[in-house]
Amino acid sequence: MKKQVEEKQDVVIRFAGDSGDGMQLTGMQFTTTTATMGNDLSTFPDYPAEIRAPAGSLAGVSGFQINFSTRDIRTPGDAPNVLVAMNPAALKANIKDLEEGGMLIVNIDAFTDGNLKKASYAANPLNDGSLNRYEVYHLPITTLNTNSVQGTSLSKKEIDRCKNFYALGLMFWLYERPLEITTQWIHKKFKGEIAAANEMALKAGYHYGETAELFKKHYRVPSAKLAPGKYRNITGNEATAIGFVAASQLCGKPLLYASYPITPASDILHELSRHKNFGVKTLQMEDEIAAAGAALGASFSGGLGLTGTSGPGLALKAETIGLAIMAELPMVIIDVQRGGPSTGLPTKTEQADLLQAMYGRNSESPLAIVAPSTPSDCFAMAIEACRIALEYMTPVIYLSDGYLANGSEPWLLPTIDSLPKIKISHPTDAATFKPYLRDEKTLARPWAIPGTPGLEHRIGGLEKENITGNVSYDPKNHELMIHLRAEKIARIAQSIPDAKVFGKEEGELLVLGWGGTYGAITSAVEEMQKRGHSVSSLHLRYLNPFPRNLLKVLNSFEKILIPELNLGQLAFLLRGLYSIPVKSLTKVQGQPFKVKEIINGIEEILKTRKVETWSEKRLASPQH
Amino acid sequence: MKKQVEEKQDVVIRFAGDSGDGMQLTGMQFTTTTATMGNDLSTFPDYPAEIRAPAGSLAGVSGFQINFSTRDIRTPGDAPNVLVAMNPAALKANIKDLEEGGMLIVNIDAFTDGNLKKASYAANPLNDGSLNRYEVYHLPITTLNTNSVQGTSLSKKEIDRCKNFYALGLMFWLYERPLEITTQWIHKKFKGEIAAANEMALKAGYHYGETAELFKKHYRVPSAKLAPGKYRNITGNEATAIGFVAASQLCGKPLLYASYPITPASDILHELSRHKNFGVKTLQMEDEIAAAGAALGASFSGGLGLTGTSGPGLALKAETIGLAIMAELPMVIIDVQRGGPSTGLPTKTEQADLLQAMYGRNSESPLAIVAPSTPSDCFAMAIEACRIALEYMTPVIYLSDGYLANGSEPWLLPTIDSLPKIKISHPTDAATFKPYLRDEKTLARPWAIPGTPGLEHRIGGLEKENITGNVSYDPKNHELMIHLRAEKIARIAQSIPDAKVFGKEEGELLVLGWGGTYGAITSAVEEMQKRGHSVSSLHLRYLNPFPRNLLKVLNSFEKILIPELNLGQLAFLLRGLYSIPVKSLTKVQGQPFKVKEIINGIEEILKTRKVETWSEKRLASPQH
Amino acid sequence: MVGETARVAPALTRQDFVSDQDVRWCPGCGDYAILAQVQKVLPELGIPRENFVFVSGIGCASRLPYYVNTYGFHTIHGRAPAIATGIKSYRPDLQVWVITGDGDALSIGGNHLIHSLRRNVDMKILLFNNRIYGLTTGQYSPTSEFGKKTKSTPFGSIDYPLNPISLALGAEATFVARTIDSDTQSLSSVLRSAAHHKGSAFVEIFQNCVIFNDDAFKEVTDRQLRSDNMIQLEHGKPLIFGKNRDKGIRVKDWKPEIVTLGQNGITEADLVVHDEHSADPTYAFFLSRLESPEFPVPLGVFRSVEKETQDQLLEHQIKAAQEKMGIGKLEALLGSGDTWFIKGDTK
Amino acid sequence: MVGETARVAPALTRQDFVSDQDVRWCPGCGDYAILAQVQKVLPELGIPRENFVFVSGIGCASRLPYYVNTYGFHTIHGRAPAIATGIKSYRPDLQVWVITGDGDALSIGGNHLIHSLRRNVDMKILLFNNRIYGLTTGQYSPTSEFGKKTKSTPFGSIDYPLNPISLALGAEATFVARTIDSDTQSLSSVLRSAAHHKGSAFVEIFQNCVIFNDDAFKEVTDRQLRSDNMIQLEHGKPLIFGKNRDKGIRVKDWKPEIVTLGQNGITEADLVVHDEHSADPTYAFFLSRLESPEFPVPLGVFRSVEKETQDQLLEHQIKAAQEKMGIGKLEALLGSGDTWFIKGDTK
Ligand SMILES: Cc1ncc(C[n+]2csc(CCOP(=O)(O)OP(=O)(O)O)c2C)c(N)n1
Ligand SMILES: Cc1ncc(C[n+]2csc(CCOP(=O)(O)OP(=O)(O)O)c2C)c(N)n1
Ligand code: SF4
Ligand code: SF4
Ligand SMILES: [Mg+2]
Ligand SMILES: [Mg+2]
Repeated sequence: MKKQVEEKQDVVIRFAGDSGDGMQLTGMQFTTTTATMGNDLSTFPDYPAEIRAPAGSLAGVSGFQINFSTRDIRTPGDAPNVLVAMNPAALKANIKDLEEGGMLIVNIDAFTDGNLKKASYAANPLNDGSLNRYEVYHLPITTLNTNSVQGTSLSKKEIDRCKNFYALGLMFWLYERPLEITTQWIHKKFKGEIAAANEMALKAGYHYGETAELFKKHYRVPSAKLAPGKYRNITGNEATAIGFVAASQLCGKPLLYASYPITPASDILHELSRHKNFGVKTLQMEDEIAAAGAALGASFSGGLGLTGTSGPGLALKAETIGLAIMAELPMVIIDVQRGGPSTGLPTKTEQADLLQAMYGRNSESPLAIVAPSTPSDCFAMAIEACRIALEYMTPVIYLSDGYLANGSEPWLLPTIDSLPKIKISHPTDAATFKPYLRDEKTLARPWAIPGTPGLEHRIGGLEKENITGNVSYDPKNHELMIHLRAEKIARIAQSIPDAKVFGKEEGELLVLGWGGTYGAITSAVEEMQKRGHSVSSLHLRYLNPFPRNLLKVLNSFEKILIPELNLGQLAFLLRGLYSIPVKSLTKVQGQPFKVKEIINGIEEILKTRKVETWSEKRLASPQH
Repeated sequence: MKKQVEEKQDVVIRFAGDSGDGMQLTGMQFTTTTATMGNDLSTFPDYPAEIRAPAGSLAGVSGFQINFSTRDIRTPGDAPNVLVAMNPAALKANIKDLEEGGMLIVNIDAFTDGNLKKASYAANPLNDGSLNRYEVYHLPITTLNTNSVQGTSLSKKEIDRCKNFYALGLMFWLYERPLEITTQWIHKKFKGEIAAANEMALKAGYHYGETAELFKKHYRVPSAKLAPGKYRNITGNEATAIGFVAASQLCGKPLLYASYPITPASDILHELSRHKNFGVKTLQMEDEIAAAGAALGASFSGGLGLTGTSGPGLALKAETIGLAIMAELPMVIIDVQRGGPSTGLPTKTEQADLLQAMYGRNSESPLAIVAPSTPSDCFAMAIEACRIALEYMTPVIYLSDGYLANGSEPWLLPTIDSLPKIKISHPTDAATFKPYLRDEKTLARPWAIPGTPGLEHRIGGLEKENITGNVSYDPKNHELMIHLRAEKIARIAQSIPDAKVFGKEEGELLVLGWGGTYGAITSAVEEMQKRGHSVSSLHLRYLNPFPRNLLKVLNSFEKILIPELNLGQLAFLLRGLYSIPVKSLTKVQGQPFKVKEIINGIEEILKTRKVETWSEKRLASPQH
Repeated sequence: MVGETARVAPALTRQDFVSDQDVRWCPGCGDYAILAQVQKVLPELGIPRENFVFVSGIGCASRLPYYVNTYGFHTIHGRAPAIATGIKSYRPDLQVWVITGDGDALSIGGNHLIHSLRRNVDMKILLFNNRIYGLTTGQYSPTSEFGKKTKSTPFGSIDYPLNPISLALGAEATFVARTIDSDTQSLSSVLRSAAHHKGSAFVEIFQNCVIFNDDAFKEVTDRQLRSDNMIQLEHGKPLIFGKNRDKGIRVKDWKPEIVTLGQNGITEADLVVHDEHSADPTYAFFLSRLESPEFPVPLGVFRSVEKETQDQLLEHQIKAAQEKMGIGKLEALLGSGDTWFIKGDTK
Repeated sequence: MVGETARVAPALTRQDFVSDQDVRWCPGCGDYAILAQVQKVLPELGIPRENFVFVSGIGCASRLPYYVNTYGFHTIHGRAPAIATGIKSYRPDLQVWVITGDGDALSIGGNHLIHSLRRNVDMKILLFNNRIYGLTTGQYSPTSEFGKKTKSTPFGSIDYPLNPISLALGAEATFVARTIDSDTQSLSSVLRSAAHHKGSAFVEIFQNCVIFNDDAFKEVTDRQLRSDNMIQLEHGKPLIFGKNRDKGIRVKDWKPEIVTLGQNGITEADLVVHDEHSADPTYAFFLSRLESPEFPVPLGVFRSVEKETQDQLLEHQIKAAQEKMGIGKLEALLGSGDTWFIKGDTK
């Protein structure tokens, strides 16, 4: 019996289960297949801080959400249309997000008394009517999976581990996706009976959908109208790593990446350490300070020195970054932001390190800051970070976040020719060389590297005499150098593109964002534009210095709304710089913005009269 | 022959010589005697980063300036009236500061060809007419000193080392000061022949002034009209240390000070480690991170945990401070600011760590910041820092600077009764105890300390569940806690005094300052008020949160000028908070403001029309 | 403040040390066994429960304090020894335990570790050595073997590992021991010795990470292999091992040698005799160099010597100062140094 | 990149290594003597001047790079070994020297020190040990003796000192030596050995701080006392010392013993024979425990063994990867993983 097919524009599915249930893997497999089918997509993995919290516990729930579409999309979706819940804890933790009337597929085998208790369910939600608002499918997935894996000598535990493939197979059927990519992957990843069992489970799930009475119809999400070309699906961390390799190739210098593992930045280290054949040197150092030091050492010796971490690690690198500023050496520091303060919510996303990046060092220590806006933009901004560091002889902080790092989207591969060129020169002439004699345009100092005869010189963290670079405690020289360092960073603006407004270039409201909120903001603004409001948006990828046209753009709008996953850090920076009133829309929950939340914020501000001053709680406002 | 006596209101003397010449000691002795004579005074030691750079070199020049007066004074003086130069390098480095027509006493014995060369003098300035604008006294101090030290078996080198006492004796005569205090000190500090020789030199210098033809008159600076009471002369670092001991006594808790030596903060460690009989525990830890950790450990276990450092060390402590914020434990972090960035100018002063103190940690990590304004105010603010930490269960950063730390002034000893009370309570009732159940007024959480039966509990750096303090990754709880932590810091404003305006409470210009610039700002504003301008000043000792009346005061003036020894950090903070236009007056030379420089800044802004926006270079303004 | 054991402790049981938090390690993780033994040993010590403090850094191991119903502080990565130093310095009456991992203690926290050891800060340091970074999902650690392939070393590690025992001895540790998660008897006995040691007690615990480094210690945990691959150290006893207890360690020219008792006239008298109280750490250092596969791995107490502890020294110094100078009076402190009076009507 | 010594070096002299900066140490400081010997040894190595890099932390000692006319980096307190690791990893062709003090290397920088040693990063580490913090004007350091009165310990230090040699050995150092500022011959010979060692070479140099810790090493610098208080280590030679070279070191039950040759039938054959190449570091550790006043202080090379260096291992891994996978092509990297094409007119 051929079942009915319904066409949909976009679908948001969330897979949720125990940390041991393989939900991340399931989600990723669904993503790969969906990507190659030509849908636009966006994903959001969300996993706990524990490796594997007690089976069945709320703390152990791991989720993976994918939004795929026949249209251009920018976020993993606000509310899932479909929730696959592998156990009671997964149901409990996720059901509140499922859209009204959404499809809920539950593995009823996992709804034992023990598991219900672990999930703090007083009564079994499957029977108490609490799920009436959804289209619920009660599936004994564990049993179905066991039945499907036949003729193997695998243990019950091993067989049970295949059940995520069973669920995946079912979802493939439900959304008309082919099995080949995943079957190939299974055989690359697993061997022998395990591989066979996983494949059996996958196919059985698919056929269950096709044959069982339960599902009346399935769905088709036609491919999207994407720009033509070669695509791959990419996460932010992958794109970051590959971007650095690209930068290294573009400037003709091997890269050295020194790091100390920390979630959610570790994958950059993992990815880069696989590319030794690009001459990439990776060092896992004893701590973040050493990692920053090793990167700076590489820079001193003429290399592309990079170091990566998350917020707490950035704090530890502060003193070394200060040295890089004084020594005026190129270096990129990656901060994949996560929830804080302190250890905070280590696997969750946040944008709260902007002010740390700006000011988290002793004294006046300006540096450049860039921030990618989407997973694939990580590639472009990684190259930009290196370009700025090398052209301006300065440390650059690259602010990614957990959402970008782990989220993925299809990426139209750029041609090598389209990538920016990065020119570097090293002085060799002893007669004219002075360590701090600057380039007139960029104010960069010359980068004389060890091994160059006649250019032997000494630098360090003490204040430098202008031009010679000798140690100097002269008051006027100090002041000059303080200004020169600031001016050099300011001049970077010469080399960065103007910020582009999405929508009209003037109007009532500008929604200004940075980093991983791009998708949510743009979708929200697009929606408001459709509804006829005078709303535009601007997304900053360069945070210090800002694009040259920023103030002009800001002045072209009556009101400015700044949504951020912090208590208003960019807003604060803009007020501090321009004394202009801007309004913050903040969310600090370890979760990305939903489009709806931004729409609400926009509606709110459109209703409000323009105000001269908004003071923010984050600054410990003393008015009470 | 009794010489003529001339009365003066105030005199600024600078002693300058080689690092080995004992200029700091000489200056301090002059200060002690002057203080006990009842003059108001202010001192400014300025020494090189090297322990003892090559004898005679410019890098090795050490200076000590004292301003003493019959009036109330607030700064060590802009330009010395008298310069004592012990060698050519000292002359070279200091002569530009001497007032036109000022008195210059030089040790001509040191003006050898070798020394002139080391000081980069092409010709001997004593003969080339370049000193014609001054009242120069050519004294063979080395010879005079040698002649005066008789009948000893000391080596030539040992005898030469007395010559600073010879110069001091002369200055004592010149300004009518008694010798007793210094002779007593000499005998406490030195033994046998050395003591005798130093005393002989001191007296000989004194008698030389009295008898030699050279000096026609000497000067009297009558004692000042100071408030009655018991006084001592005190440096900022001493006052800080004593303030902490006082706080410990006031709250009834021994203090633990954990530190790692760093200029200019080390003296606090030195001073505190002498007070073991107050139960003071000092730990010199392996680094700044460990020092912050040990202080926090002491706080966790129920103590008054303090740690002190300078800017680079503050950067290292950032991660631990973040933990203190999450754990909500009381702790005071002293930052005696110095010139940066990086190692910078380690023995010079600067105010450039304000933004680091505010934002130098990952994520949203608010804490309280206080800053003393004069050496003796360090005492009061040290107590305040502890009070706030203990009452609000929060880390507090105490921002001193090199100028305050080493500078000194007479201090009217407070009575013990006049000191604030610090009340602490520790819960003991297991039935009602919840680790994060807050005080309604302060939002402080209860401080249950180890050793209390039944209150065993666990805290840490992961996000806390409201009330229970259990680990929580719940999105809404996280947001709540982020706001609660911010709100708690904001509420500190309830407990701090309103800021007091110096001068009229409204007018054309408010000069707003913080930290060690107090003296220079107040003197400048007083001068401008005398000249009839509508200028007032306000000095902030609480930087986060600000006093409750700050915005009101700011709004009462047409223009606001903020002099800072940085590129405008307080100005930036105010704009960021209130979106109000303020103007910065910056100086980043490793040197304190001169009164004249602030007067110039005030005159400038009085001429200017009020502007809506001043954008500052420090922010890498992209307008070019 | 009174000494750790001064208050008469109520009779406590294992259950008293179980907190109300769900244990969140992976099923099968060696950490469970260690937790169980800790909870077993604590009530035996005669110390009131409220006088224990457990301090940890970050890592899977460092979650342990949440599960022990004492005062606990789960701090930041690598810094537990420094924070614990502050606690013990301020409150000598508390018994302080530090829980740490091989990354936490030896990588980022190496400096604090060696300095607390050399200062003989009175705390019990349990280093859960699983030779991997567990919590960050499987990078190599300072104790991972050379050439190990992990997420961060897909081509194999090029770092030579640290030997935690050698390092601790090089840092003047007064108590050094090693044990295994799965050997409950060795584990509880070593924990007990550590608890009773006055001073820094450093305990390396081989701990199995089932997820990222399963069976890393197979040669000493596997029932078949273990007796040939380990030596149980016993004070005053010769170094004998083997299924049949017929093998021993002899030393010649500083080099260890495995010999068989009864062969070539070898008797127990030829063997090295274990002396955990040797004042010179050289012997313990020698033991620490016995590494698999060439040699059996020593388990038990390598070294245990007495030395005044940091908190005692600090307290004594304070007492001495108070006796000499008198207990400090604030008024006297304020008025110290040269002071002078200004009268009401000075000109 | 070629090896350190590959380029044919011009004949260099001491003067080539003198920079144009004024030396800013106190008159009489031991640092001058060390600088002089460094400048003497460098030209002998046959390495082009531009291929040397001197890296230091912060402290009086750490000013040395300014005075040596090579590439130099005066970094931040304690971090020189980490920064030097980056330099050597990136540029194996450079010869890297790290200049550090007892505070810089052992206090704040202890962790980086032990990790670069265990990794066998090919650099020469000169630790100027004056047992005090010089630059910050006289606080005690990790090598200051117990009970020492300093600015920060007016009642005497309560920290037991670290033994730098024991610590380095505990951290798997491949080359460990000790020498004195004032003994130019020992100094230059040790520097030379260190320079020739392929791998981490750790050299402790007793250095006199005339201002804050004068004569700290009197027993081994004083012409009268020194021969009775030190042993000059020579590979293959027995441990003999004393003005009359009639005293020696014997070992019994791991414990060293001073004996007199010719007394009680003692001959050279009874003495410990120095073996700097002993694979097991136990012997060198034993030597490190010979401390004054009980024992003469050993000077010279304690240990020198060969082990592949970190930079070599890293380069080999890259070469191997390139041979196996081919030299990386950017286009291939971008297009790795699952890719798909979108045609111009997809629906
Ligand atoms: C400053 C900082 N750097 C890095 C991390 C990330 N991190 C958490 S635990 C850990 C290492 C865990 O390894 P180990 O100490 O061996 O403990 P295990 O998980 O194996 O028990 C790392 C690198 C962190 N939390 N903080
Ligand atoms: C992060 C940081 N902490 C502290 C200091 C201050 N400091 C400079 S040198 C030094 C110690 C110097 O002692 P040592 O390393 O023994 O060198 P020495 O001066 O004795 O040669 C200290 C604590 C600093 N510069 N940076
Ligand atoms: S990851 Fe390893 S060490 Fe961590 S809890 Fe799981 S099994 Fe234990
Ligand atoms: S303080 Fe000591 S170590 Fe520093 S330069 Fe002077 S004598 Fe040398
Ligand atoms: Mg581990
Ligand atoms: Mg030193």
